[in-house]
Amino acid sequence: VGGSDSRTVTVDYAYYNPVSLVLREKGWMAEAFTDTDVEIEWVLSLGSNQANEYSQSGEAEVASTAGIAALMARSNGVPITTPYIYSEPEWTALVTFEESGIESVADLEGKRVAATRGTDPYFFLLQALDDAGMSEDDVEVVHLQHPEGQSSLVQGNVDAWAGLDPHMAELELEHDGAELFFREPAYNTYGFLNFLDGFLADHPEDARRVIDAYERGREWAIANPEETASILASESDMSQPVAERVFTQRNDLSEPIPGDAHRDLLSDLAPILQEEGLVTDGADPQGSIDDLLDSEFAADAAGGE
Amino acid sequence: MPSTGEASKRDPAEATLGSEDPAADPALAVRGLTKRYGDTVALDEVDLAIDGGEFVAVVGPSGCGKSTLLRVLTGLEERFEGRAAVDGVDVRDGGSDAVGMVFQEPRLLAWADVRENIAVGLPADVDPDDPAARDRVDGLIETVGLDGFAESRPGELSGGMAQRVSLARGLAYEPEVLLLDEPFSALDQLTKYEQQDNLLDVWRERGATVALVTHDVEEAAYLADRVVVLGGQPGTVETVVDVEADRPRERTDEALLAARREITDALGV
Amino acid sequence: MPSTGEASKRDPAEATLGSEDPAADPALAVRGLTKRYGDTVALDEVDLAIDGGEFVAVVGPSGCGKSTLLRVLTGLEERFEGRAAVDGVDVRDGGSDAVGMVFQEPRLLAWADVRENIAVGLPADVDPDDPAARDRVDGLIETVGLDGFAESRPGELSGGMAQRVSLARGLAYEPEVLLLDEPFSALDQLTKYEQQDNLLDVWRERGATVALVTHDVEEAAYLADRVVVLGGQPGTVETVVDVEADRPRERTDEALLAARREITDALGV
Amino acid sequence: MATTRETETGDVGSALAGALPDADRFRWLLGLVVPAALVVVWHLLVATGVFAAHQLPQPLRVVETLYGMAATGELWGHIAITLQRVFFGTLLGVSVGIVLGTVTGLYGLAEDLLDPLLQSLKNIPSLAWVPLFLLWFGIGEGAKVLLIAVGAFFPVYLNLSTGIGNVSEDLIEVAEVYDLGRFESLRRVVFPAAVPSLLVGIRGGVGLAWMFVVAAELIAASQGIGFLMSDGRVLARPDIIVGSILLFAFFGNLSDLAVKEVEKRAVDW
Amino acid sequence: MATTRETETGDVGSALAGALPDADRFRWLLGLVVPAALVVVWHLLVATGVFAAHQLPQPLRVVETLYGMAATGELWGHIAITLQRVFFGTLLGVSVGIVLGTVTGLYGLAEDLLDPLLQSLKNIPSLAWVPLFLLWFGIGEGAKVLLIAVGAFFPVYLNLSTGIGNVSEDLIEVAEVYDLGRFESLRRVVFPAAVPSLLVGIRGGVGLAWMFVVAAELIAASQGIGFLMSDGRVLARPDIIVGSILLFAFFGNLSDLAVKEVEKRAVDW
Ligand SMILES: Nc1ncnc2c1ncn2[C@@H]1O[C@H](COP(=O)(O)OP(=O)(O)OP(=O)(O)O)[C@@H](O)[C@H]1O
Ligand SMILES: Nc1ncnc2c1ncn2[C@@H]1O[C@H](COP(=O)(O)OP(=O)(O)OP(=O)(O)O)[C@@H](O)[C@H]1O
Ligand SMILES: [Mg+2]
Ligand SMILES: [Mg+2]
Repeated sequence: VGGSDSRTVTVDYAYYNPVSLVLREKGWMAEAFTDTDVEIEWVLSLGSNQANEYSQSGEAEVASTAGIAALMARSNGVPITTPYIYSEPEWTALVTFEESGIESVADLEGKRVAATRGTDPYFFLLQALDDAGMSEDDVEVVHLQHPEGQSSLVQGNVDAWAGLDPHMAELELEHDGAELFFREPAYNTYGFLNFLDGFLADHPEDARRVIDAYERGREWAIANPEETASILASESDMSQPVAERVFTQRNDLSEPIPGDAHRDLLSDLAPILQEEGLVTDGADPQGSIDDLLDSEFAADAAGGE
Repeated sequence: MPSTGEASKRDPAEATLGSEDPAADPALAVRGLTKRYGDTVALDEVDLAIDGGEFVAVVGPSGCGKSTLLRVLTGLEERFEGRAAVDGVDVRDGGSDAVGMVFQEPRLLAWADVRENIAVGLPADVDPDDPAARDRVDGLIETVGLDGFAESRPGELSGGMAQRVSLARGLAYEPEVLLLDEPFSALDQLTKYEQQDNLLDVWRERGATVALVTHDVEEAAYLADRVVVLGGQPGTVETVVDVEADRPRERTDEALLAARREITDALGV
Repeated sequence: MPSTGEASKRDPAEATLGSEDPAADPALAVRGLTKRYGDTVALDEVDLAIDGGEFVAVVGPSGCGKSTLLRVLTGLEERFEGRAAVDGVDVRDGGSDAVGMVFQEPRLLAWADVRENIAVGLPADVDPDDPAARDRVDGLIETVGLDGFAESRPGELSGGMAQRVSLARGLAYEPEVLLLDEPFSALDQLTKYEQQDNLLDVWRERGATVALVTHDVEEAAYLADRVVVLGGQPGTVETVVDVEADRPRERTDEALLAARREITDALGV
Repeated sequence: MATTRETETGDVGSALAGALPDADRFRWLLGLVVPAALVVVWHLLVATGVFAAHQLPQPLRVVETLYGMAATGELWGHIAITLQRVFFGTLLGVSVGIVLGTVTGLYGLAEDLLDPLLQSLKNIPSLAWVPLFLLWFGIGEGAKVLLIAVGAFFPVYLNLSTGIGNVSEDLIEVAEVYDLGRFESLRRVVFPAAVPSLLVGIRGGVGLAWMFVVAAELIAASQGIGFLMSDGRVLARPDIIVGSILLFAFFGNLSDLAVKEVEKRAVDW
Repeated sequence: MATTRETETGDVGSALAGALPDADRFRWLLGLVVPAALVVVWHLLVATGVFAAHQLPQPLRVVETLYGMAATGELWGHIAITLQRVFFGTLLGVSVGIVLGTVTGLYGLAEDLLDPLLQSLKNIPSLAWVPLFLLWFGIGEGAKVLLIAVGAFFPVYLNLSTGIGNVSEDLIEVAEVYDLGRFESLRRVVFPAAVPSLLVGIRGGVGLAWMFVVAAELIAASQGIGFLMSDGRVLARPDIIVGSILLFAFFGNLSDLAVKEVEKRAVDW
């Protein structure tokens, strides 16, 4: 991205980032740049890994992922920094059906659990197992994409599923007997808004405008949860009840600045990244946390207003 | 019989057609046969009857419909006007198992060796791997003068050798009615004479009915009981020449020379 | 000349070979030519020289290597022992543009009509869409007796018609040296006579050198100045027969009859 | 001749000869029988609860979804952009395939240099290209079209290059003997003879273009049938998934029929 | 004959005639030239910073990653399971392709019934099958092998069915005239003539099997080259992505060479 007169800033939007949908719907991101010659280009991320691919290839200046996915990319050398948290969701939990007889994480021993490797639900599962004094080897992890994990659970091909919203909420609302048998909001790894290092360094002013727009969206979404849920529902083709459950019951937009809570969570998870071989051999996930999280930038931006 | 040319020496459909008197069915019977390919009329109202055991030669200018006539008789052409019957059975009803044909082109299987190609002609009920069948095929290879080439592929044969493989395949079939389309055209005189005599032997021994298309007037006269001269485009029967020489014949027989002259005249040479 | 049979009437390589006296190069010169296909020896130590403007016929039993000889002369065979030269230039150095060949099989382009197929033979510097070239092709179509079939595809032609298209293609090339491999084998007598005379006209008018492979002894004697008789497998030159008749010839000329007898004897018929 | 050839070997022939012309007109309706039966089975499977509706929607539900999207106009946008991408991608891939296929088919050196690389690349799955294409070509339309072109390229390249290599040696010899020169042999002999192979390749290329669309539309797309499908998976909307599968089947078949029609017209000999 | 045929049209022929036998032995080395050059360019692009190391790892880095995985033994597990899946999937797909290709190639009715459906299905992208296969066949090895079989099936089916339809009518007529009966015409004429098409189809099928592996290994796999690649994408590990692409290229090429070798031995006429 050069510094010529007319530039494009590519920003992603995602069904798992409701504020991005609001910004796109209302045109507020473009509005934040009206007095410049910057063009805003929206690109859809279907998941954290796709968002990371956009960052990696340098195609998107701003991309949304789960916290752990951002750390993984950063540890593997993708030059991103997270100055802003777009949400604190409880988007993942362990799900089963009543008749499976599974009531706690301990009951998972020897069972088949569907999860998508490298994603939040996967790390959620690992943490839950760790809590119960087990490891990944005590269960059979079946690697499936999120929606296919859901249908495999319904079909009985797996006994439990490390679920992800909105599939999880949909399952809950539309299938009798679906049960979130293990929930722990603290094990969800937040929604990280990742900026390319080059973008932050070369165009801090633009980065600030992006954050300003996100702040505007965040405040509006907090004030208008129903409307936000409607936007989510229409954009992502989910039903209004599902959208409401996802957004109004399991989403907390109150803390946008990266802070100690985020640092601690990543710190807990960093060893797992290495144990599971999810990062290159020489990588230092623990050390990358400080490179990744930037508490100053957004605070300045918010303060500068 | 309006289609028969004025020079006709004999009614070409003199033998009754199958439909009229089944008991006296000629081996091959054609009446009012007209065959068109699009606008081209290949055969126009042809009448012809060949008795069982007869040896008939068909001559005529290039493109007059000789090959087409054989194709109709063997049941390969499905659409034509008029009637064509083998042993009284309409060829459109499936023709007869008893008809074998040696095509104008060798039409060999490129991937099979000479032995396998000839074995294609063995009757359906003969197992080609049977020692007796193998011997028979090897005998035919010798008969057509291809000893030592049993394992050669068609791509390794000369034009005349390929033609002889095709001929051997036709002989292997041992049909009651054998149709041959210029089977000796690519052979040198000596080989041709040998194969002609060989064909006569087969014909005599098996009592087969033979229709042979040829451009070689000498050959037609030497081999045939009757020579059908087709003419023009579209093809019609110009005349039928009876060859009155006794068998076995000498190639220099006076009667043959007379017949040759007659045929040559009919061809307009 | 150990390879030349005892019955030889004349040294087949009597004209000097190019390498020895370039000024007197024969149009076609072959010395000590041996050609093997794997174990098969197709030609064995063949010596032959043909002068510019000469008309030579090559006869011999099926499979004796006649087609192979033409293929060597036209440069299509890359590996052989001995020497083969056209106008003193070794065929392995690319042969000569001046050599044209009519193959034993028609080898027509299935997707092209008769006119386009013949136009393939037009010399390289002639634009086939040029009106003069078109006229020339149409003239050739008439010459080979295919009027009305200019737009037909090869699949719609009879065997003899396809052969005539192939012949017309060879004539279109107007080569100084024309090699013909049994070009009239699928033609009836009348058409064959016409085409033979036509070939003679072309030969005379253009002063071309012609080598013609044929199985028809009458044809060889009628057309050629000399008739090379190949023998056996592997092919060697059995004898060379000079045809002493004056031109233009009558087909019934006594001298021709004598030559025919001589050739037939050499062939061992 | 088989008395029962219609039932014994006739079917092989009748594929070419065609059945009755009247019945022919309605033959394509037979193609609907099996799909219709499958739809009924599908409906029953869902209706009787073998598959739950959220796993496999009822056929009617899929139609409703598609109809709903068509009514809002959303569907046409998806279809239009995908058709456009497939069209340009195929165009590009086929063009490059023709160029490289020709070059490697003709020049041994080019084949030795390029073929091993291209052969290796051809087995790389479409999904594997996505990250690389993102990196190399960004997220624009160009990257998507290029990825589709990769899919369309390989079948064209492979078929054309082997097709040119397999052009009958007989015909290449004709081009050589008649001194057509490189360009004219290509234009008049080699290319026309390779056209059937090329068209088989293009059919394969169009098929693979449709396969690569999904991967291409994973590159930052927000429209297109492939996007619709991926989106349906992410949103766990089986009706959308099945709907987009049906769209793929429909348009894939349509484009295939178009190429087949071209094939029928181009290869008419 | 062209004086300069080596440079004018010779290359077409020399693809078949082969170059010097000595040079031949090292010709395959030429195939390494372009890939080697590409590796050098790749290295330079990364070394000079055109692509950052997190986007495209240096060639050496990829080798290190692969070597590291090989040293821990992890790599062999991935390779073994993928080879196994591809093998069984291809086996199944090719077998079913042969059966359906034969049936539709032979019976007009079967073609009318099945072909339109299969033609539609062939354009459905591999990813689109994943949710349906999960639903129908669950998460076991069976589902993966079946999905790969789908990929391998279509090229075999298409090529064989059109190959059988295109068997030279001339040869089918031979089978008909010699009354081979259905089974024997298939065994001795139709199948051997369609073998080249079948092998082209199998080559295509093996290629598509490799394409479908990635989709198949999205179905609950925790091992395999396709899994490795998807994992590399999820983990933002370009070294793993590029490493698995190289593995695909290597094994894809290897299996292709194997089929090519079979092709060369089987189609030797
Ligand atoms: N491509 C080839 N591979 C192996 N052998 C061959 C090949 N071409 C010809 N031969 C052999 O070479 C010999 C001579 O063949 P050629 O075609 O020259 O004969 P010919 O004299 O033209 O015969 P005909 O009059 O039957 O056409 C034959 O024995 C033939 O089997
Ligand atoms: N498949 C076809 N399509 C169109 N026309 C055809 C077809 N087959 C033959 N013909 C035409 O039918 C006529 C007769 O052809 P046929 O092959 O029977 O001649 P022929 O007497 O065998 O000639 P030849 O002695 O040259 O072999 C010719 O004019 C030819 O052009
Ligand atoms: Mg004929
Ligand atoms: Mg020959």
